Amino acid sequence: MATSTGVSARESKHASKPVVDLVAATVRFCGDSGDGMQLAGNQFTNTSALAGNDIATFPDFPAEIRAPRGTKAGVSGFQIHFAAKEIFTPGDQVDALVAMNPAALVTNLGDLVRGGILVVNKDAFDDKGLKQAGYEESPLEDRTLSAYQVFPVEITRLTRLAVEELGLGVKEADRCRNFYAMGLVFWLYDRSLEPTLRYIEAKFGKRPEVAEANRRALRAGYNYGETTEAFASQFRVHKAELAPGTYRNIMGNEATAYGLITASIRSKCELFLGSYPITPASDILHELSRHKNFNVRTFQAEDEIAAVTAAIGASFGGAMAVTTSSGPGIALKQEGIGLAVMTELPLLIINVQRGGPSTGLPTKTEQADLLQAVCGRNGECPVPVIAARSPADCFDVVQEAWRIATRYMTPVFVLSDGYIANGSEPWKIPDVKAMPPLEIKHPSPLTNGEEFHPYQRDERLARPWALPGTPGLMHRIGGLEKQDITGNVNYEPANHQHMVDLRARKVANIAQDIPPQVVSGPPRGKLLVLSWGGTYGACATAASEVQAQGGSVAHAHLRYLNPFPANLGEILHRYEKVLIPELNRGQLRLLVRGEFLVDAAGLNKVQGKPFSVFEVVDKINELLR
Amino acid sequence: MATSTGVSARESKHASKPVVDLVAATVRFCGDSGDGMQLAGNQFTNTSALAGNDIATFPDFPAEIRAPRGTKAGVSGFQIHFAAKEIFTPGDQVDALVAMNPAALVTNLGDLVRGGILVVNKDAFDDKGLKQAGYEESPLEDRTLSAYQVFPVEITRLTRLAVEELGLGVKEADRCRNFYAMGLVFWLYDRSLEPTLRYIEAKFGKRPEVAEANRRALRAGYNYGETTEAFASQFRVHKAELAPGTYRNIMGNEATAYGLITASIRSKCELFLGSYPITPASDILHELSRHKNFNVRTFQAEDEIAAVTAAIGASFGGAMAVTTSSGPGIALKQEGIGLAVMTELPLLIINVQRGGPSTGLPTKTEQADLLQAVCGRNGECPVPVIAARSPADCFDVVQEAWRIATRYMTPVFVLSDGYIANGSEPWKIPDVKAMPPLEIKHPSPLTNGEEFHPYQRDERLARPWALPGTPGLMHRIGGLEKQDITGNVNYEPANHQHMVDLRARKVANIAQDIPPQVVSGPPRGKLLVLSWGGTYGACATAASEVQAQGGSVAHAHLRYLNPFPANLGEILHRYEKVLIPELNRGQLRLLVRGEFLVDAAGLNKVQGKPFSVFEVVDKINELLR
Amino acid sequence: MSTDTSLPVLTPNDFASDQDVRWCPGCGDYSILAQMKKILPSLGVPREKMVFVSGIGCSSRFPYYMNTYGIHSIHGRAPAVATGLKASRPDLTVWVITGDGDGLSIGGNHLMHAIRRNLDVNVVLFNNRIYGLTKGQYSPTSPLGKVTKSTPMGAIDNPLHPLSIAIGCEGTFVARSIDTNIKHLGMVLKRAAEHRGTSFIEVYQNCNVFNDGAFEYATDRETKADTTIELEHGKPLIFGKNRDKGIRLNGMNPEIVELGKGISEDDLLFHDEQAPEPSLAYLLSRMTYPEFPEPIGVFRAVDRPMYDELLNAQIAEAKKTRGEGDLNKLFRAGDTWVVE
Amino acid sequence: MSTDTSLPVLTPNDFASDQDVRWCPGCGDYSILAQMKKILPSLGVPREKMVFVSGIGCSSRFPYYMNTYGIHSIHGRAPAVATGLKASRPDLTVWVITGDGDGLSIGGNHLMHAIRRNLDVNVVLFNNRIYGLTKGQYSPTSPLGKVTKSTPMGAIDNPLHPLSIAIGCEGTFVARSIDTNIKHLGMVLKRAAEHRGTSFIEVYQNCNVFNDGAFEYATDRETKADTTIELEHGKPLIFGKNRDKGIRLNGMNPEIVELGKGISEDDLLFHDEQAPEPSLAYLLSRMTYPEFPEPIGVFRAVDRPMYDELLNAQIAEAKKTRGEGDLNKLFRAGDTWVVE
Ligand SMILES: Cc1ncc(C[n+]2csc(CCOP(=O)(O)OP(=O)(O)O)c2C)c(N)n1
Ligand SMILES: Cc1ncc(C[n+]2csc(CCOP(=O)(O)OP(=O)(O)O)c2C)c(N)n1
Ligand code: SF4
Ligand code: SF4
Ligand SMILES: [Mg+2]
Ligand SMILES: [Mg+2]
Repeated sequence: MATSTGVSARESKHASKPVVDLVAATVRFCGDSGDGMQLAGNQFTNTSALAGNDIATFPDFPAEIRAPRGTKAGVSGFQIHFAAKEIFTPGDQVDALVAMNPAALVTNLGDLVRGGILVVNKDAFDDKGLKQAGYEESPLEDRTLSAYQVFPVEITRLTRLAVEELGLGVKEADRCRNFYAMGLVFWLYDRSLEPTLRYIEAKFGKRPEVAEANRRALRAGYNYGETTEAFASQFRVHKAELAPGTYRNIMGNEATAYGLITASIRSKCELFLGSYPITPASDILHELSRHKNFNVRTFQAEDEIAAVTAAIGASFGGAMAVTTSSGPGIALKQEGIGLAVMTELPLLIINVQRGGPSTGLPTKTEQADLLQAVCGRNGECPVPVIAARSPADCFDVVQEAWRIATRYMTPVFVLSDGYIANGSEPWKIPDVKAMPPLEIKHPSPLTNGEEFHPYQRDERLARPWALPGTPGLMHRIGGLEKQDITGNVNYEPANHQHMVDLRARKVANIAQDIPPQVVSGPPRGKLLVLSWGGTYGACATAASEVQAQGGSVAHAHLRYLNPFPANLGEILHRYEKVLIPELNRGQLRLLVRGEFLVDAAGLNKVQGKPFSVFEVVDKINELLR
Repeated sequence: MATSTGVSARESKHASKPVVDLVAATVRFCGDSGDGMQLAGNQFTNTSALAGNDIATFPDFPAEIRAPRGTKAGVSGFQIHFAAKEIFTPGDQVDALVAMNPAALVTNLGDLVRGGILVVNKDAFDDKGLKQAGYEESPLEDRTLSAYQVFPVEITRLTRLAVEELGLGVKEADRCRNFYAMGLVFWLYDRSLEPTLRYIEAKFGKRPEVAEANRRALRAGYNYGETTEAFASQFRVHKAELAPGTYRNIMGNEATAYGLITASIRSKCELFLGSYPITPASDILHELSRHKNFNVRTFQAEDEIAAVTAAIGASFGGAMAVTTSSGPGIALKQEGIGLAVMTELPLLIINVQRGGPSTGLPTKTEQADLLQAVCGRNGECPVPVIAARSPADCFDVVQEAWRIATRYMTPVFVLSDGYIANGSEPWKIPDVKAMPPLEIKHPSPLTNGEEFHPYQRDERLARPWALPGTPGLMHRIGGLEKQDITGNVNYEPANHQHMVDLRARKVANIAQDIPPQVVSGPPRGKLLVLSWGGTYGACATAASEVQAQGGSVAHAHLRYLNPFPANLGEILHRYEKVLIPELNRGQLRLLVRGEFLVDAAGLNKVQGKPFSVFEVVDKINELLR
Repeated sequence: MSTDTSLPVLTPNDFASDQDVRWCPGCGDYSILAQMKKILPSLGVPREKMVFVSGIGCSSRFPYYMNTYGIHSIHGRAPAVATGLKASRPDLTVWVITGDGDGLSIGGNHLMHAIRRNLDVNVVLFNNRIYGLTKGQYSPTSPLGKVTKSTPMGAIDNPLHPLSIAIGCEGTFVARSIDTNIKHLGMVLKRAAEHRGTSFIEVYQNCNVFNDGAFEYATDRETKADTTIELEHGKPLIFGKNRDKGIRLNGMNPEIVELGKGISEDDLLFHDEQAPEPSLAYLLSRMTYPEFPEPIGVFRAVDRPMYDELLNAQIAEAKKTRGEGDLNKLFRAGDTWVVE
Repeated sequence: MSTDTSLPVLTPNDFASDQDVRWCPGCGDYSILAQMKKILPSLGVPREKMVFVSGIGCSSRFPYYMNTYGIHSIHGRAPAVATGLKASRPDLTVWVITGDGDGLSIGGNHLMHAIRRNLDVNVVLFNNRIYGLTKGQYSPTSPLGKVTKSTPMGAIDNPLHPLSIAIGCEGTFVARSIDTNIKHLGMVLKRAAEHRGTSFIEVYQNCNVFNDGAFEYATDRETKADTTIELEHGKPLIFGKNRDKGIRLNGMNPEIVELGKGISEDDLLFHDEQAPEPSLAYLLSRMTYPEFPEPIGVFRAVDRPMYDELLNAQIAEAKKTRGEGDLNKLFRAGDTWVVE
């Protein structure tokens, strides 16, 4: 292994303390939202990725922009699971927790493994801090933390000391505390400081005293681990065996944006995004708006209705039309999506799901918008639905969605969620040259006075995508029922039945054009775990853990939710039981039961949080018993 | 039987032609939308109702306001089924068809029974009229109509003649043609002219020459039947055996409006309607806006979103909040409905369904918004759903919906459809004094500084409906997840799970508070027909026809679609087969299969038209075979 | 006048689609359709480069009758549809057809934002002061007290003035005409088409079925010279059958004066459609019958940056400074590592 | 001053709810909250008669901090929620709290229609020229060229002027104040509360996290006397540290003049908030920094019929002419028949 960016050898060559090798570890940084915990997490992620680990991350933002300092509402966290093997989740429990204040400690301690490492910023445990966290007494002084290896470090004081010579104000000095904490954790897991030093240079290069302060804090934290007697040993997680290739770390929303740009290039169709900001989807808009040199047009609309209908206008004009939002915004788009169904125009609707109903829990994850996607419009209004399973998978899913949208002239729903949108994992950068084009045919001009039929169909029942500007193809479309072939407005009973059936058949037929469902584990047996979307990691890990213990369990993860893969019914009937774990009250379960009459059981959690592996394992074992 | 309004004996006492007694008959008037066919239909309906028949009507409007005269797009029709027995549908086939022009003939002839009576306005069958209808040759002159009893009447000429002396212009004279046609049909079915003469007086009394012209035309038509040799016999449909009481004819939207006003009075809660016009729901707004003396406040909002959110505001203030719309408008309201779910405020959402998807077929009927009602919002967002089965049933259903909404503090969906909204039937006027109050409790002031808990629950899990203006109950609600009991904003995982489950349980519990599902027909056996909404008439009639022929079929009609009645699962399992006829592609079927794992078959029609009885009968027989 | 030989000379009829026109006989929409077909050939834009976008309403059926590209979208959303289309296809000539309900009730926000963005589209609002398609409810332009199906005791909402709103949200081209004043209407449509930026035109349109005569004061041969006033750039505001009356400014208030009797044209208010600030246009938009003659013509026509142009300029600029997008570079922008 | 003994004398603190205020430290919202709490006791309305309705945004968290009734509704819809509430509960005092995104982007149409209906509610729009809650995208009031998360190359939409819009849609009370100008803000809030009809107030509000200093020109001690001008009814428009500058009307154009040097106060534009036509208010709403000092204060305050009042008057009228509703009569209004 070599790193393309030439990461140098580790800072401290001669570790004076014993090093314990681990297969995997999970670290979480938590503190006030002003404490820079997201930055710390990202740096640790990046460094671990560059060190060759497989990684999975889970950032957890507070709902408020900046809740009052030190309150529980203001706690921000970032968890990194890094491993010398393939992993799929950010980890159920935390091996090492860094808590920058009492509020962070009280809200995060529950996830720390017994015997785990706990680093706290001792300076923050003053009366005010304790009170804000609801502690009557300092947990550092009573027996609250007796089950853990506790390291109270005077992070504030030591950071100030480290940057003292630079003459910064107290506020600015304190802003370096996250680098101090990082340094310490970097030492603990035997990580290189190089990538972060490079980051500091790139980010703060223009303000040299700030850059220098961050550097000093980082090194001071590192050296604290190395030199004080508090820490007895270091840990090391070797690089994982990943498929050969060039890798980078990627977040879900970023992968979505990249996938969209890639689909645009592959299909030679300029990208138009109509969007209205909403958590946790906004970052797709932000990312795409930065890539105008790819002919990407982003339109921040006045609302979600304008966003989707502008996208429909762009689609009529021949653009690759996309709209992004989250639950409440998607609700507003449904009338517009109906128009896209009736006009049979390609369009991607990306829903980065969050906790609901209503405004719900904007910064939390959930899978409760599946039925909304499948059933949530007036009339018989079928729309294909596909879902991403991990941050990097977003890249592939949106391209697949665009393939379907253009081959079948239909809007397509893509479901992501807050968990994968903000989570990250290593992504093997694809070979751009090897990517096949996504071919789109637009009908040619008709100049001999021949009549153009906008609702004539090809073998896939797709109508032609005739572009304004093409002579002889002038036509009018709209939301009223269309006459077959001509596309004229038509209210005749038989035609309506025909068109309703045809639209349904067109979407149902997509089942023939997607890969058959694969199953990992025994091809038949006691239990099939059927999952979809962002719970992939937990379900796959749980199933393989139980398999490793000899349990007769298989796992199938659905990418296609409407239509289902053609072989799904057959697969379901090969198992005695079916378990559908979902972060909702059983939405896929309703669809699967209704379509296949299989008495599928559910594992349902609606807490704004992803599954832990053990929750799925426990349920599997219960059903296997 | 006596009529409260003192209808006099029939016009022509000594019928000179034989009179044939019938149990039931179906008549349809059709013509250009300017021809006054709806008026003719309404008059015939009213007269038949007053004559004591049971009736069911089906008006069919063109989509255009006034399509060019004489075109097929402009044809307007009105069908009346009247009987000496209880009937539930406007009739599959027409016994007597009046066609005012060729376009009306060509679009309506298919429904005329073989051997049926066909009256056409011969004067309209000129070259232009024929061409507009797509006839190459006049159907009056070739063999097109050989299967029917054809009566070509020069309605235009004879009407002009009848009113000649009054000195009206040709245009005005021609406006009396519908009265001429009515008179003829009144004679044919031995109906009294009195009610229509009264109508003319009330409506045109201020323009005596118009009133007189209409009277003359009416009588002329009647006398034409009596005196010309064309018609060999008259028909008579005796009065039906209806439960004792005072009756009137009522249309679905009217019944909805009356039901709402009644619920408002029964619950002592002033009615607030937030609505935006849309076909076929607008008439509820129109009707309610006429009854301000019942403290009814109607607000024509700027759009559907404002309509529903204004209703939510009114509900917060303690009003009986209602919003009405049709499919596309309902799609727009879903985000708002989610807010009502989260804030747990009572609200009725009335969807008069029409053909979809998208703008679809605005003037046609369909049942394709059931899944939208049950599943069409972001997050886990349960809303009770109930459906009306006939025009008069709308009166009861909205009151029941308001009972549920206030007992459970929840929005409730009421599904109607274009067919029952515009259709009519006799309605036994309820005894106002015997109506029980709908009791609503609002919490009392707290003046001793006690804390008020807006999300504290009663035994039905309903939270208190505390009204602004009440001292000591000040509280804030909104769309973010609420803490149990306090109602404060809360993002904690366990609380979210608790609240999601609680909202679901609250709605599920309604199953305990509604009548068990009844079945008509054998309590177990080969086939159960399970229907909902406006298809009641066709399904009930079909099932009883097959039962009469000895078929082992039972019929259950669902009023409650979410939650289902508690005994539904048990009922379903008592039959070998289940048939769910729907005017959609199987929406109830999906829900029933998903919940009860019953392999229900579907009879699905999506043609903008109701079922014919024979379609259901055929399907039943097919499944019984 | 010679035409480019590469473009066939089109006639109004070339712009008629094969669909039967289905408005009520006598509807004012017919006349607007006719004028549109009449002016389009003069724009020199081939039919296939034109798109008519509409919402829902009688007026919004318009695109079906045009032999161009067209979208009959959903209620109120035409300006948004047009925005997406025009932003991504600057080569097209885009018209938006809307009604007083479609454009000012459900679609008010989209209209407002389209106008402020100043995309190069032309919006024609058919104002019949009623909901036609849904058979006669009051609209945001119906006067106070108007009795309709939904207001049996009379409307109680203050009506909106479409032009005041368009001016209130930064409209760069704002005009008014009347269905029956066909020459004037043609002129206004043509000027709108030629304007760079969002053109907003209100057309008084008679709905002879549900609101017959709403604009009779402005269309009646006998009265129209006194009840309307034609705006002309740089010209004083004169009206009346004998052109003997004018509008003068008294502080911020317009007043009617009679010419002669010591008052000359120079004392009158002179129209300036190009005034950089829209205050004059706004003031004119407040002149309503019966107090004042209602101005028709172009209230405002100024040049401002256009959204579509700026957007495409940013695309060009991005390509210039950062090079045509390269996926490989994009994917490898941050830290990467190689597994062998 | 003596207070009605039946009403306990309230203090600002009585209006504080038990919830922690969770805006960012330094946010301008705090000051608006403080002023609101300060003026409410003086209205003589008991807390339980007040309802604060908001949409979604940082600003829209406002109701949680008030010990009154409140609805934190959904994005953009607060004016509609308030309309339903006020129309059915005329006895309540209803406030709408909204932001530049909530009120002018997604909610523009509801705002416009609430204003034109002239319900008796008070709308306060916190204009920070940015989307705060969603972490920094541009808003409809962000200036052209503004670089934000969603506009890395600068915004290309012409900004809206909230007051021009409010005036464009028939606003009867239109005012502006500034978060840090606490005395002025209190005065404006109080006057809004006292106005009968929809009061619309734009408050310049600093978002110190995502758009710090957006209004520095108007809040900086050094410059504010030159960059803002306080409107007072019946008074000439004078501004400047030494009150030596004024605004004069040149035709329809305002211009800055120096007092003295032959120009006296009488030559200046005099403010008339009660002008029946809103043209002056409109013109004032167009005066923007840096060309002009930006007016603060009450632009317009006129008496017009109110929707809620008219609605309830129709109810009363219907009862008077037709009698209190009687179900039996209603059901039997048409033809009926008896089956025995
Ligand atoms: C979402 C939605 N709401 C309501 C309607 C019903 N609707 C169709 S057109 C219309 C109003 C039309 O009025 P206007 O825009 O003035 O057009 P006109 O018919 O007068 O030309 C309404 C309310 C609809 N089609 N879609
Ligand atoms: C339907 C819907 N769309 C989008 C959002 C996301 N959202 C919440 S607040 C907001 C904008 C807030 O801006 P503004 O109104 O200016 O308030 P501020 O935070 O600046 O006070 C957006 C886009 C939402 N909650 N709901
Ligand atoms: S209803 Fe009115 S606006 Fe509509 S087509 Fe008829 S006349 Fe024209
Ligand atoms: S993000 Fe801005 S507007 Fe929102 S609370 Fe923070 S400072 Fe205030
Ligand atoms: Mg209209
Ligand atoms: Mg803002």
